Amino acid sequence: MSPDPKARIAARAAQELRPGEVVNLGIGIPNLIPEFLGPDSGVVLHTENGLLGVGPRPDDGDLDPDLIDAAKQPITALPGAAYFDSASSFAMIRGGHVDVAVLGALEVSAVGDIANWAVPGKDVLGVGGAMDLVVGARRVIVTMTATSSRGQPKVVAECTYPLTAAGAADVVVTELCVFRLVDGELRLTELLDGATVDDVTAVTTAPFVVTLEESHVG
Amino acid sequence: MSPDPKARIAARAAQELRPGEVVNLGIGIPNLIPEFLGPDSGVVLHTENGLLGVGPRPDDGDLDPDLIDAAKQPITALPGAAYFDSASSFAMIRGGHVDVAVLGALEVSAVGDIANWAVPGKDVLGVGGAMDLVVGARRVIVTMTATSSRGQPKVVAECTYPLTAAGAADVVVTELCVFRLVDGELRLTELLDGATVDDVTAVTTAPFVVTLEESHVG
Amino acid sequence: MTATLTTAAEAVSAIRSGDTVMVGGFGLVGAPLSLIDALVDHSDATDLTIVSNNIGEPGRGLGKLLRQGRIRRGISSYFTSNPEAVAAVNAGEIEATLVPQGTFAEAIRAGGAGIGGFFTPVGAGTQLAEGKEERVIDGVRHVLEGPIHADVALVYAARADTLGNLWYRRTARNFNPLMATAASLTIAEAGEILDVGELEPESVVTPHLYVDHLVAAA
Amino acid sequence: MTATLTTAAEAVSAIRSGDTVMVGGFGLVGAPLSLIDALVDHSDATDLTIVSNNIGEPGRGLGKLLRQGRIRRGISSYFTSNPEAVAAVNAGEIEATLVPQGTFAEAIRAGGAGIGGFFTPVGAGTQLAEGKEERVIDGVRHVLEGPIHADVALVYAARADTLGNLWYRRTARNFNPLMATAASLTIAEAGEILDVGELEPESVVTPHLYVDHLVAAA
Repeated sequence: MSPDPKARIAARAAQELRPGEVVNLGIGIPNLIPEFLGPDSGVVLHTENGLLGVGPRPDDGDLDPDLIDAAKQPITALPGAAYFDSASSFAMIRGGHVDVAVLGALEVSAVGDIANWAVPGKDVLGVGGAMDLVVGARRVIVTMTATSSRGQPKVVAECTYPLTAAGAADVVVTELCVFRLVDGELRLTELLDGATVDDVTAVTTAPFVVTLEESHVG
Repeated sequence: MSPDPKARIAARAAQELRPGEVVNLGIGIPNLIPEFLGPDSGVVLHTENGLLGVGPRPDDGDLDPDLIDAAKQPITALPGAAYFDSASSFAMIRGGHVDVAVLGALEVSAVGDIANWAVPGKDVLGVGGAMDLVVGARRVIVTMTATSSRGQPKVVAECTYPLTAAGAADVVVTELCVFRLVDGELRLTELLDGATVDDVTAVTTAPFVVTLEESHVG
Repeated sequence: MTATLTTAAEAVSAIRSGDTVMVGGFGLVGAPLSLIDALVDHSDATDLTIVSNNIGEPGRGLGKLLRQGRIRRGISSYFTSNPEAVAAVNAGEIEATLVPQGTFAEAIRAGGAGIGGFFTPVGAGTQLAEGKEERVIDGVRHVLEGPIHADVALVYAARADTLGNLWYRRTARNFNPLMATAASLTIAEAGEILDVGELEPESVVTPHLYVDHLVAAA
Repeated sequence: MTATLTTAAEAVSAIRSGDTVMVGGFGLVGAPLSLIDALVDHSDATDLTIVSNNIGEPGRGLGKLLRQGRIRRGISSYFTSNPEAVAAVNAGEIEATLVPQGTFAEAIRAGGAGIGGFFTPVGAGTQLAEGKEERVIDGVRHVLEGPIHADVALVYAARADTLGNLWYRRTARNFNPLMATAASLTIAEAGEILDVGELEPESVVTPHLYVDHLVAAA
């Protein structure tokens, strides 16, 4: 078990992805997911700046200035990749052709509202593709620590930060557990790494129901 | 002077096209225009089924089943041509990037309304790209005989046939004359092949003003 | 997802009676003739709504399906290229929805791109805009057009790779890349099926996430 | 029209104070850096509205123009990549219009394609939809977005031919092909300028009718 909660969240989120699925990974924790996908995962990565078929990070000697991901980091492209313009890329996202978006968030509410782009009172000058992704992707997985750096719960009854989209989250993975939004209901479906329901309740202000499916050894 | 009025109309219409212009040619008389464009005309032909840079008709031995124009006739492509899908092709047309559309019509009105796709009481089941072209092209040149096969005037006070678009024509070339729509006014600007103003008046029910610019020897 | 390789007969078995089926091609150029033949020979799905620029030609392409009486409705820009389709409409055997070709292409793109509707000046003030919402934007009359979706799209590409990436040749591209994006299930027929990595990533027109089943052209 | 070959300094002399200028690139990847430098060094046009996904980086790309105080307004999805742009907004020195990246791309495409406006679910119910017309379509809240046009577009392509056909490399494509369609005047900077016929017609992404001036990258 990794001592880094972010790596543990990424590892668990990676298990949500199925062979053949087209997946867009946001900045932060989602960007750690490729480390936990085996070479035969069959997962196909999409980056909204115009590439389907993102490969591993390049070696330093192999950097291509024309080949970056949406975090503006160097990447490679796998055989069978395709490049396209930004309108085509977002047509994929907005038209429901990207199977999964995995992204970080500031808050997720009991009904799946996501706030991940703006903090009131701070600069609200970057939204990027966040709104497009959470609205367009067929399945939205939020990866985030259970509490903020100041210890505030992030799975909340109602978002206090500006929304990215209403009712958009399908799965929330924290270092403690997995929540699923099913029929508008927030369900705790899995405890991670020895966490208890009480542990989750202590850092969650959203009401949720406990419907544990199985236990994973972390 | 060609004895065929349609060829004479095409020849005169060809003179309206300037080097570098992107031009879409409709079915019928417009399709005769390439014969009257010199090899150095600099006119670039667009066909809405997905090609910029239409070349001459191929020799019989040179037919390519994947290369046709919007009339579904075999064509060739010139060096520097580009292929694109139909939405991209109509984006060019509708976005005002095609300089000129030349097309036939059943009627043109005194204010430039064009009727060219449907005859009342007959099948109204094909419109193709006509409406897109007359609305989108920067300049619309109508080429048609002055009267119908039944001797009815085609430059009329008001269209009796279903409209393709309102106020869309810029130039009308018949075997008798050239009309231009300027500031919403229909102007007879040129007489062709020895025709007189009376000849034009006799087959035109639209009111027009006579502002002859110059005389062409046909 | 990535595409699965299958036969034409197996692929078209996904089409159910009452489905809306998009069929690529401009006339017969770029039409998925093997898939159409399989639909004609190996499926008894009927009561179909066909979205295609034309309804084939007499006894060719979709013209075969028409003769079988399996088309309930056509959405097209040009029924006229098949006189049997025109006759079937006039006899009340099939319902016809005529759409300007640019609007047809744009509406299919919108269907694939998650656009809820768009305003275009094309068709405003004409018979084809009757019953449609209008709005004046910047002084120009516009019509509101909705997206077009389908249950199944049948498309043709000259080349595919085994993932389902598609490349189109010359004017056989036309509506195919648009339709590939706009259906719940996309079946592609390819002239040549290449190994992964043999298509240049910049030259892929339809990335494989749009293609569900891939069939070799007969 | 076909493109004219010129120098960066000459090309950008077409930009006037008060103009809206689109600038391609995702961050600095695919940005037309020679044209931006020419605008910085050889033009005194000021009071500019810049349409670009980012406002460069500090002192790089559009960041140079920002430091000169020549930007009045930015329309972007992500100002945050240049902290100096954020500071300029917060100091009231430039006006910021923040748009979700997919809407940004789609609105530029719409500007080029003659679309008067489009409905998208992205942004509905969020702060970025405030003041925008909303409509529920098929049970989903949509926002009406207008097209984005510019006076001048500056784009970068790895390869051009002398007619002005453009080909983009890898993820340097991004917004460039969209912006090339959406301005009254398009200036393209190319890494390599090839003879006519050297680009494969199927691989041309921006056909030359969109390109007015062509400049070799410095």
